[in-house]
Formats: sequence, structure tokens, C-alpha cells
Amino acid sequence: MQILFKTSYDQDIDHLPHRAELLRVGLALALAIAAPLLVGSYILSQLGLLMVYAIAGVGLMMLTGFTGQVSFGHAAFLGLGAYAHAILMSKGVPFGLALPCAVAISTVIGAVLGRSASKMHGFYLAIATLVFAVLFETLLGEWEGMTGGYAGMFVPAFELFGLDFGSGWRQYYVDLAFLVVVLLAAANVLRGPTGRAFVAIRDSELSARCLGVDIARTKILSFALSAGITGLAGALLAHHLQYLSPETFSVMESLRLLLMIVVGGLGTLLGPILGATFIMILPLIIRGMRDLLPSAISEQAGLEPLVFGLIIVLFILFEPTGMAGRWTKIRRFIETFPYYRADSFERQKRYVKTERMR
Amino acid sequence: ETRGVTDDTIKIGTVTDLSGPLASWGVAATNGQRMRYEEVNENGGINSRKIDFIVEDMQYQIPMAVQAAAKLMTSDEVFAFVANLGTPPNNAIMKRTLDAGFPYIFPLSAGLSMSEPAYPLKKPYLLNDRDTMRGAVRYFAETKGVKKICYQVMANDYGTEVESGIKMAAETLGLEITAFGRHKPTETEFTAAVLQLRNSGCEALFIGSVSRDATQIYTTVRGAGWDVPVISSLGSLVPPVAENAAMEGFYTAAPFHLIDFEGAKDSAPHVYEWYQDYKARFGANPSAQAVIGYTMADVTVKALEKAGKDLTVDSFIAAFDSIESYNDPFGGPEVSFKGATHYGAQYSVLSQVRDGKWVVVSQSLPF
Amino acid sequence: MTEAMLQVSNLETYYGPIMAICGVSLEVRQGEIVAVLGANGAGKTTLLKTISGALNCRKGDVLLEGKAIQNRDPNWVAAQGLAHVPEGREVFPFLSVRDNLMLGAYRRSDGDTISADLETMYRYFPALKENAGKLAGYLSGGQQQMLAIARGYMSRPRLMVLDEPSLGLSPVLVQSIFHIIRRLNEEEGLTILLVEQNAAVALETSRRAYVMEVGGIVMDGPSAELARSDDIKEFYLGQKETGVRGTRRWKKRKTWR
Amino acid sequence: MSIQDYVNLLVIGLSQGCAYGLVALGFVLIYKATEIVNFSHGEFMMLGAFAAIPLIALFGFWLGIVCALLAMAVVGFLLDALVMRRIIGESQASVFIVTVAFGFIFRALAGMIWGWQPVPFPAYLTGSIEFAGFTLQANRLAVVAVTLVLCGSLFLFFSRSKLGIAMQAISQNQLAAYYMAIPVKRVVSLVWALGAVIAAVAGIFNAPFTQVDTSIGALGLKALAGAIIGGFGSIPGALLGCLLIGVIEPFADLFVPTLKGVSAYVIMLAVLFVRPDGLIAQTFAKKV
Amino acid sequence: MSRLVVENLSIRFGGLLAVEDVSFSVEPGEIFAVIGPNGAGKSTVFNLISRLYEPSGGAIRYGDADLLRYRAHQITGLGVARTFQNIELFENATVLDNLLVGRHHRMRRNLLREMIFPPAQRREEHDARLKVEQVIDLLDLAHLRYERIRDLPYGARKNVEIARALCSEPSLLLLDEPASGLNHEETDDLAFWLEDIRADLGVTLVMVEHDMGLVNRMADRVLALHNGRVLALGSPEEVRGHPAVQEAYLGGVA
Ligand SMILES: Nc1ncnc2c1ncn2[C@@H]1O[C@H](COP(=O)(O)OP(=O)(O)OP(=O)(O)O)[C@@H](O)[C@H]1O
Ligand SMILES: Nc1ncnc2c1ncn2[C@@H]1O[C@H](COP(=O)(O)OP(=O)(O)OP(=O)(O)O)[C@@H](O)[C@H]1O
Ligand SMILES: CC(C)C[C@H](N)C(=O)O
Ligand SMILES: [Mg+2]
Ligand SMILES: [Mg+2]
Repeated sequence: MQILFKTSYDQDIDHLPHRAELLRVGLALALAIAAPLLVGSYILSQLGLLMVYAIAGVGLMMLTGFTGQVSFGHAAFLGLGAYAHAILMSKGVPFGLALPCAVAISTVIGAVLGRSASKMHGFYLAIATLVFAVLFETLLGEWEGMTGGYAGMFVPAFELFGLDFGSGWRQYYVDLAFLVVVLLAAANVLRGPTGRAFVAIRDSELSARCLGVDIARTKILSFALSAGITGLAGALLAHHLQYLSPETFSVMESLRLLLMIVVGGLGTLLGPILGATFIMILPLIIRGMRDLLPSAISEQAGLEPLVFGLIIVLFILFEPTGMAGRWTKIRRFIETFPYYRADSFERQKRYVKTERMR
Repeated sequence: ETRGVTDDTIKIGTVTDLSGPLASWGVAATNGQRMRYEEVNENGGINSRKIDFIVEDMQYQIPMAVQAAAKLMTSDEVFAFVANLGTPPNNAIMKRTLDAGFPYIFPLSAGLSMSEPAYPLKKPYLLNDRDTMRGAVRYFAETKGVKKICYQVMANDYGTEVESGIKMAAETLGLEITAFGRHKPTETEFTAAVLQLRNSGCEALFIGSVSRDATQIYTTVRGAGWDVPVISSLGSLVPPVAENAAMEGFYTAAPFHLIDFEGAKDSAPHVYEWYQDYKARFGANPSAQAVIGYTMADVTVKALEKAGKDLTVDSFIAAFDSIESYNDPFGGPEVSFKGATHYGAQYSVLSQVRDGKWVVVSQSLPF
Repeated sequence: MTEAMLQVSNLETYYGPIMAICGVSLEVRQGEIVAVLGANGAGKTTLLKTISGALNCRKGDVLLEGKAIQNRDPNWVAAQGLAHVPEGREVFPFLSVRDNLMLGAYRRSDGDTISADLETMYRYFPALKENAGKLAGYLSGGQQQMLAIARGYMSRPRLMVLDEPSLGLSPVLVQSIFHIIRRLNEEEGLTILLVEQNAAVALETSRRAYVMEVGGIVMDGPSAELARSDDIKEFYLGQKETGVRGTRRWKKRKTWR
Repeated sequence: MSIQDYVNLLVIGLSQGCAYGLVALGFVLIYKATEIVNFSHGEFMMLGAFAAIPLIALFGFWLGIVCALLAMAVVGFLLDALVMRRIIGESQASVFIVTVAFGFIFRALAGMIWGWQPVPFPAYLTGSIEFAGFTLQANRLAVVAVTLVLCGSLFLFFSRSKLGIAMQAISQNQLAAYYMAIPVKRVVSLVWALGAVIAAVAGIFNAPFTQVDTSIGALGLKALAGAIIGGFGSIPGALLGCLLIGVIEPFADLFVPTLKGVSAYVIMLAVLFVRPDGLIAQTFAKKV
Repeated sequence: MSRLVVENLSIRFGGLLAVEDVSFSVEPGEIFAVIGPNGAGKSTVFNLISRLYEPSGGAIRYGDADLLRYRAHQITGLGVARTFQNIELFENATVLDNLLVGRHHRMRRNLLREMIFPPAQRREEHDARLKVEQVIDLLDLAHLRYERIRDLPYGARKNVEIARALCSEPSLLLLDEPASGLNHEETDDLAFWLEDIRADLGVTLVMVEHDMGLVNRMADRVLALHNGRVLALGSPEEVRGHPAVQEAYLGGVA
């Protein structure tokens, strides 16, 4: 059992105030850096993809997890980043310029959407974003001159100094570096006034307003930030996919992103990472189940979506705080050992109230 | 050392749809392929190598297709891809696969991009949608005297190719296109579209779609009391469409032929035997897609055999290109894999739903 | 008259790892008014919620007329004749005042007496009558409190549990609420358990009272007696001279702490 | 196109709007009583239609439909009793995700049981009505009738009946509803059962003109858009919104073909932009 | 310090004139109480001052500022803070975070800078924390610092709300029924705190309150409202003695 004392206000500001946390994160980072030595090229590219999704998850988390604005259409920003980046690159713009431009474009579009959405609430907003994504997908398909239409387009290779950064360990490090930067930036925002304003809006718009938070502006900021980060993920994703088509950024993809942060654990920054890990290994789980099941069932078409759906439902039923919540419990168990009580996370009865009043 | 080849196995990969909207294609074609490989393995393999057949389900979704291809390339390290399904998924994965030097055999799609541009490692099989549709339009103009046509196509690359074929044919034949429409793959409501097509005075309606929307368009057409021939491109040529009573009279033009297995009992006993064998293995009747899958695997096996014990990508491709007159086991037209176009089958067939079955109306549709 | 209407013994309720009340026992006899006093955070609300089934207890029993009611659904408990008027009003904001009141009578089917009761409530709280058609969410705080009390009465309970009924009511209404409570008790034999911060009125109205501190009961007895105790006088009735500003707050220590 | 054709389109649009409205009613029902948006509603519809086919073959048309509705009621009831009830109080996103996941499960199960291809629905009203030169299929008229009747009765149910008011109470303050001795769990499960029945009605009455396959639930999204335009939670509003989309859609398809299939969504965004709570707002600012 | 001036303020909700022609002014450093029967329009007046409602007529000025020209979120910037009758806290955040949000408008906000979090910003956070700690000390909240609001009892929430309002360093504090739900002892504490807040922090206080004991003890002047109109305005004694107030509000007590 360890007891943590606070000796300075700085500890409440620091990201990792305790040595144990510092150690854990350091270890994880060291492992991530050493990964190219430890795993084969396929797994490495999957790890890179995982990081890209984790970035996208952080983006969505800012909006949905912290500001409480549910988005069903974040694949649109992923697509926006990916297409903007790929189109710019195919027009000869170098990576170093195309990427910031892509991020800027999705940030701006995010801000514009955020502006129109700043008055919407709850699932109105969720549906509005969903519809936005559907329309965006249509736009990608119809704007053939730019996007290659429904036939899609190839993503130019990412070369720097004559070296291929679009695959292998170099790409992996690019992804990793961006993930670290994004996580740091997100954590920084969350410990500052704007991040607190996000959370304030999530819990009570009314009193946030009375404390001087400009609701519309803050929501726009949240949207813009979220869209920017997701757009960045999109640009990196483009190099993983190497081929873009409108349906890559369908509603299904938006749902996957949302699923990722819910399963990972809403309102945490660990959530997107755990969630991304989860959706990356989900297909493996499903395949594993397929091997275990009797062939009469396992050879049925539709098994994947079935298992996918079941896992989601079971997850939310039995671990509603997500994987990050589970992690907290495990950590608590270790820290308070041997005094941990299983019932300390037992929940009281809960009741809901209308969310139509705000 | 050749990638995907060991002393006793050859790994073959396929990226297909087992549970998405094209599952009725993917499942059957995969079964057909698997049957052929199992036969090979039961007979001791190819040059004493067994075939290790790895199937990846991509649910007709591009990101999953890209994932699946990456897995087959870098994790499983297959020797070649055979019969990857669907135009968009193929478009998404073909380039990187070819760049990485994998033979790309018989994508199960009739997209133009499957055959053009030509590339030594890329082996198309089906005649493309554009030319198939040109043939279909010509057929109706010449045998039914149709002068005014209209069309409704999916708003994706598949529909666009069908559309371009219709337009080309209309131009060369001097037909009038009275109206047209495009729809998203998810569209389910065609009332207004059909009304518009109908009011244009159209005499034959061509559609570029898969089975679901084809069914919806056709029933809307008939529900509106419009008695016009409706001709779809290959996507709808699956058994359930024929089994649907409301689809009576519906046409499909597709670059492959249909086999009447029950009818083959006496005329071609080995085909009937194959049919029984397939049913025993998979518990379902073989569809045209199963036949194609089997045929594609068969050609692949032939080329592998020809390449000999010393199997490399080069020897395989060389062997492939030397297959000159190939006759599939089902009595389809003879095809050659020699020459610049690398086309496999150069023909297409018009079929119609009659009494719950697909019936061939015309064995070839020259364009 | 001496039969126990409500008997709570050794109740323990947790919020996850936090124990909110520990080993609380109390008794409310048929036809009594019993008050529970206590500082904020003492666990009064928790106690009432556990009694009415809104929270689960981990240990202990709650008997309503001899029948165990702990850890059941609140609607089941309510159907046994217990009405809970919750802390913080909890009205149905999108329903009219009238519909709110009628929901109080959800389990009843005696149409005539319901409308008679409705009239009675309108008579007690004219503000409700004036606003009968208005959405409850638009009422002022005090009006909502009236609505919550009236709604509780509409179920014609045998035991009514009130959590700070005077919260946010004007002095004249506080008077009349307690007047009403007394009348209901006397005229209709309604048994009442009451949590109240306004100790003076509560002790005046009730027959017996309990005092809660940090999750447990620290004092109990007939209200009149309690009202004479020094601690109660000092901390709940404010009858002691207050000391010099600043020093006073530190000196304050209750004898039971 | 002639005036006649336009009128024809308008009539078809209205009837299609009613079809959307029928679907939307189920959404609104569940929302009104639980404040949950059931994203698997479209799949309920699909299940209902699928289930009806063999049952009709077995018991004849009307009895078959009744059986299908009962079966769906059981499904809805169980869904709440086994899952939805247990995730009360989770974040909105989680609840959304769960209902979406049900959509996946239902689609997969339906595909496994009934196959992935469209199947025809037994025709029940085959005639069509000629009126002033345009034709309207009888089954479209049936949809209009069913929608109007259901809409009216649900409206009355919610505004007049004790149970209807209790349902609204549950969605507004669950704990207080418990205190009123309303059997909340049972009522909510009942609502889900009813929602499933209404979905099945929508599926069955819409089936004759779309055929039945695993993806017909996609209709739900348009109905949702319609309901949102009207102001979610208002029954007449939902119908109004759906009629609006139904009518505008065919004309939009005609004049702006690029928007084919998505014009409903454009309308929705436009409406929300001006009125963030829909035409008949169902939310209000908290009084402090 | 500035004066709050309300002139001929009115608002109507549909047919109901909730506030009608209300005028009063609050002098700097004063404790000003608003009383009146339930539904008199007291909270509505607060809502009008904090710009949550748009008045149908009248003027509100604070110092030189015409409040009607500002929007709700700009009001804090003018030094006006408030609490709510029904408690509006950020339920899922800790007490500390709630209080820090109170400092929102006092802090530099620039998303890009916050992402980078330069040392200067750390200093700012530190300063904000020091301010918050002062308020925590003042209101005795130290033991609740890391508690989540949703786990707190009613009385503690009331205090946190006052603390949060104080964190914005207001010069005018509007308190809507600060003593409701507090027992005598706690009300006593509150009285001392309010006294401290006025004396040490120099904050003008306007409070809506039903606890006449507190009002009599604290208030310099009292405004009585009834049916949206001013019934009486004056010293606590005057207002208490006013027959109409007696009848409508006090019911013969006090
Ligand atoms: N939801 C909750 N989760 C965790 N702890 C809680 C929760 N609700 C209350 N508590 C804790 O339980 C204890 C008792 O709270 P309760 O609300 O019952 O007090 P109370 O006596 O009603 O106070 P008040 O007079 O302020 O209403 C408090 O210490 C509080 O911190
Ligand atoms: N947003 C609103 N819409 C409609 N009516 C309202 C609204 N806000 C307040 N009212 C009405 O205005 C009147 C005054 O309400 P207000 O909340 O100001 O009362 P109050 O004086 O604060 O009473 P209390 O002491 O009970 O809190 C009430 O009749 C209330 O119903
Ligand atoms: C096999 C074909 C039905 C595939 C179709 N061309 C497609 O859209 O991918
Ligand atoms: Mg309490
Ligand atoms: Mg008030």
C-alpha cells in the first residue's frame, strides 16, 4: 500500500505528480520507442495505425468526453484531413506543408460546424453531426474533379530526404511522435481555463455562462480543436491506407470512433489509447471466436457484426466506465492492497432526469 | 526462396466479402475456390506442395480491405492474391499489392481498372462492365427495335462504368437517352426516380446496381404499372433474385455464363458430379459465383503446375501467360491468357428471370 | 396508537466505498409526528431515501407496519402506503401542475375523492390553483416545494416522509405548512416522519425527535425534552448568546463530538 | 413534366411522408417515455417485417401480422428488461452506442435467419385507386390511414391517459416517478414493447413497396431526420417533419439530382440551423 | 465600488407579469435583502440582472455600465457574480475544479498558448490556485477540496456555490436563498461569512432570503416584492412593520 501526500499546488497542475505514474508512463513510452526492434513489420504497421486511431480518439474525446457534445460524424473530419492532405500532396505540396494545411482546413470546417452546432444539444447535435458526415461523404463522391469521386484516389508517397516515411519503422515513429505531441497538448488544454470551461459546459451550461464562459465560443473552440486533431489523424491515416474513397469515411467509421472512446472510457485521455487498442484487436478476438465456434455458426455470414454488437453491449453493461475505469480499479487494488474492498465500486441505485432542460 | 512458398505449401490469399452486401458473391466464390484447392490437396498437392488458402473478410468496406490485404502481405506472406472481390476494394488494394510484387490474379470485379492499365502481375478475368453493357444495349436496339433508352445507376465507380457503356452504345447506335438517374448504394426509395424515367417515354431501362437496389427498382417499375424491359448489369445475377416472384421478367447482362446443373445430369455428367460434390461440401447449391470461383482457382492451379517445382513469381507469371487455350470444366467458351490485354473471358451473356430461375436469353453480346 | 408504523433497525447505507449512515435505528409509531434533525451531511436524506427504497442498504431492516421494505423498488414501497416528499422538489418539469398532482394519485382509482383531495390541496396552496395549467418547471422555487408536498399528499399515504418541507418557503408558508402537517396528523391520523432544518418549528410540531450527526443517531427523545437540552438550544435553536466574531467559530464544539 | 406529374409527385410525397412518419412515431414514443433515442428502431422494423412473412404463410394475413406484432412486443420487452434497464444513468454516448449495437445484432441475426437478399412481402392490398388521372396504390393509402390513426391515438394517449402522463413523468424525473408508485420498470419495458410493435407495424406496412431485406432499417435515419425537424418528442411535430421531407424529397431529387437521397438531411440541417430545437420545440431553458 | 441601479424593470412570461416596474438601487458595501412571498419575482429579478432573461422594459446599471448591453457571460467581467436557488454546480467535477472555473474570466485564455502551457501559464495557474485557496480557507472547505460535487450533501453544495462565486472576485454578489437548507448553526456560520465577505473583501451583497432572522440581522436595507411589484423598501424594521408585508409574507411572525 502506498500513501500519496500532496506537498505543493504544483502537484495538482503537473500531469504526472507521482513517481509511480511517471514510471509507468516512462515505461510505456520506452516500450513504444523500442517496438520496431521487438515486433515484425505487420504488427508494427498495426501499432502505427493504432496510434493514428488513438489520435483521432483524443480528438473526439475533447468534444464528446470533455465538452459533452456527442458527435456521430467524426469520420467526416478524419476524411477531411485525409483528403485535404492527399490532394495537397498530389498537387506537389510537400508533406511538411500539406499536413499543417490539412489540419488547418479541418480545424476551420470544425469551427464552422461548431458555430452552427453551438445552439444544439444532446442527440440533436449527434444527428446533426451524423447528417453532416453523410453529406460530406456525398460531397466526396460527387466532387470528382478533386477527390476522384466514388472511385477514390491514391495517396502520394511520403518521402523526405529521399527516404520513405510512409511505411515501416519511419512511419511508425512519425505516428508515435504525433500521438505524444497530441496527448501532451490535450492534457495541457485540460489543465488550463479552456479545458475547465469544456468540462463546465458539459455539466451545466447555465452556470458556466454566469461564470463568464462564452458558451458559443467555447463550443466552437472545442469543435475546432477536436476537428483539428481528428484531421491530423486523418492525414496520417491516409498514408496507412494509401488509397482513399468516400466510403472509408462512412457512418460506420464514425461509430467506430465513438465506440472507441466509450469503450476506452469517457472523460479520460487514457481512454482513446485503450479504445484504439481495443478496436485494433477486436477483429482478432472475433476471428478467434470464429475458430472456437461450431462451424455451423462460425461459417455464417454476419458473424462479425453480430459479435461486434454483442461485445459492445456486454462491455457497456459490465464495464460502463470503460477500460480506463477498469484500469483505475486495478490500480486502486494495487495501491490499497491489502485493504481493497470489492464492494467499494459497487454502485447505488441510479435514476435519470430529463436532459431537455438546460 | 520465394515468399509464400515453402517445400510443402503455397499460400494463396483472397480478400472478399463474407458478411457484407456482396456476401452472396463472396461466400459462393470462396467456396468454389476452396473446393478446387481442397481437391488439389486431396490429390497430393501441386508438385507436392499443398495449398494453404487464407480468406479475409472485408465486408465490402475499404478500410477493412486495406487491413486485410496488409495482413495477407506482411503477416501471412502469401504467394499470390486470387479473386479479390468488388471494384472499390480492388481499386484500393491493387496498387500496393502490385508494387510489393504480388501476383494479382483474377480480381472478382468487372471494373475497367481491373484490366487497364495492363501490368504483368495483374490478371483480369471478366469482361468489363462498360463493354458488357454496350453489348446489352446493342442487343435490345437490334433485336427489340428499341430507340429510346434510359438508365438508373449507382453513384460509384461501378455505376459510372455501366453508365459510360450505355452512353457509348447509344452514341454509336444513334439511340436517344431520354432520362437517367443516379443513386447512392444505400438508397431504398425509387418512386420519384422511376416516375421520371417512365414519363420520359423510355423504351428500355438499364440499371447499374447490385441485387438489392435492382430488386427495389424493378418492383417499383412494375408497381407503377410500367411495362418496360429492365436490364441490369452483373451485380444482380445471384440466385435469390431469381427466386423472388416479383422479379419475373428481369434481365441481367453479365460476363459469365450460367449452368443448368440439373439439366447437365445427362449431357455433361462430370458437371453434375461437380454439382453434387459442391452440395455435399457446402450444403448449398452452387451459384454462378461458385462456378467462377472454382474456375479462377482452376486456372491458378494450372499455372502453378506449369511453373514447376522451382516456383517463383516470374516462373508463375511466365507459366500463366503461356496458357493459351483454356477450357473451364463447365463447358464455357475457350479463353486465352496470352497477349497484351490479359483478358480472360471476352464474352458476356444475357439472362432473364423466368419461373423463378435464371434463363440464358443470349449466349453472347457483341458490342 | 402504540403500534410501530415504521421501524428502522441498524441501518447501514453506502455510496460505493463511502459509508453514509451507520447503524441507525429509529421508530415511528402509528399517528405520530417524528422529526429528524441534523447538520448538513449528517445523512438525513440518505436515511429517508433508504427507507423509501431509493437507495439500497447494506445492513439492517426497515419495517413498515411489520413488513420488511428495505431494498425494494421505491414504487413498491410507495404502494405500501408510504409517500416520500423529496429534498429539492423533484417535480415533473414538463407536466402541468395539475398533471403533477394527479400523478400523486397514480395508484388511486376513486375519482370523486381524488378531485376532492385536489380541491383541498388547491385550498391549502392557492398558488397552485392559480398556476394549475402551467408547466411545473416554470414555477418559482417555493411554488415547486408546495407542489411537491401537495403531490405527496395526493397518494393518501399512511406514512408520509418529508425531507425539508420548508425549504425555500416564505415564513408565512412555513407556518401554514406545519399547520397543515399538524392538521393532517390530527384529523386524518396521518403518520409523519420529517427531516427539517428549522428546528424550532420541527420540535414544536413533532412529538418525538432524533438528532443525527455524521451518519448516526446521537440523541433522541420527546421533542419537548429535546428542546430543553443545551446542545439543541445552542446549535439548533440558536438560543445561546453568540460570542465574538472570529473566535467563536473555533470554540464551537458539540458535546457529543 | 406536366402539372399532372407534379401533382402526382406531391401525392406520392405525402404518402411517403406518412410512411416516414409511421417510423418516426416509434422513435418519439420511446423518446417521450425514456429520453432514449433508439437507434435500432429501424432494425426493429426490419425484424417485424421479416417475422411477419413466415407467420403470414402459417396463419394467414391478419392473424399472421398479429402474431408478428406480439413476437416483436416480446423482443422489445426483453430488450429493456435485459439490457436497457441496466444501463440507466450511463452517459448519453454510451446509451446511443448500445442501441446502435443492437442494430448490428439484429441485422446480423436477421441475415443469418432469413438470408441477405431482399424477399418479397405478401401483397395484401393490390389494387390502386385512379383519381383525377393519377394512380395511387391502395397499400400507400393504407400506410396513410395507419399513420394518421396511430398518430392521433398516441397523441391522445400521451396527453390524456394516466399511463401516458406517467410515461412522460418517468422520462422527466425517474426517481420522483418511483415515489409516485408508478411501476417504472414495468412501464418502461411496456414502452419498449409498444415501440417494437409500432416499429413492426411500420415495417409491415412499408414492406410491400420496398421488399424486405436486412438493410431496410436505413429508412429509420430519414424518419429520425423528420422527427427532429418537427421537434423530437412532439408527436404532431414528428408527423409534420416527416411530411415535409416526404414532399420535398421527390422534388429535390428532380431539381437537384446531386442531392439524390440526401435532400432530407439538407432540410434537416437547415431547419436545425434556424431552430436548434426543431419546429415545435420540446426543450426549454432551465428556470433558476 | 459601484452602485447597482434598477429602474422600472419589467418582464412578462406569456400572460404573466412576473416583474413589473421594479426600481431600487444598492449602495456600494451594502447588504441588501430581497424578500417576498413565493412567486413574487425575486429570482426573476436576479435572472434579469445576470442577463439570463431579456427584460420587456426598464434599465439595469452597475456603476457606469448599462448591463442590458452585455450578455450573460460578460456580466462576471463587470464584477457581478451570483448563486442559484436550486444549486447549479458542475456535478462531475471536484470542488477544486468548480472553484477554478470561477476564475475563468480572470485568466488569460488562448487555446494555442494553453496547448503549449508555457511557464508563465503555470505561474498563472498557481496564482489562480492561491486565490482559490483563500476562498477555501474563508469558507472552511479544505476538507472537501477533492470531493466530487455529486457526492456532497445539500448544505455543502450551497457553500461551494458561494465559494465559486467568490472566486471570480466580484464586487457585487447576488445570493439566491443562501440559508435555505441550513440549520441554525450553519446559518449562523453563514452570517459570519457574509459579514467577512463584506468587510474583508469589500463585496456588496444582494440576497434573496426567507430566513427573516438572517435578514434582520444582516441587511442594511430590505426590498419586499409581491406579485412582481415593489411592496416596500427600507430598513429591516420599516419593512417588517409594513402591514402589507406582514400580511402577504410574514403572516404575523417576526
Ligand atoms: N451520491 C453520493 N455519493 C457519495 N456520497 C454521498 C452521496 N450523497 C451523499 N453522500 C454523502 O453522504 C453523507 C450524507 O449525505 P446526506 O445527503 O444524506 O446528508 P443530509 O443530512 O441530508 O444533509 P443536508 O442537510 O445538507 O441535506 C454526506 O457526507 C455526503 O457526502
Ligand atoms: N421562465 C419562466 N417562464 C414562465 N414563468 C416564469 C418563468 N420564470 C418565472 N416565472 C414565473 O414568475 C413568477 C416569479 O417567479 P420567481 O422564480 O421569480 O419567484 P421567487 O420570488 O423567486 O419565488 P420563490 O421564493 O418561491 O423562489 C412565478 O409565478 C413563476 O411561475
Ligand atoms: C462483383 C461485382 C458485383 C462487384 C461490383 N462491380 C462492385 O461494385 O464492386
Ligand atoms: Mg438532505
Ligand atoms: Mg426564487
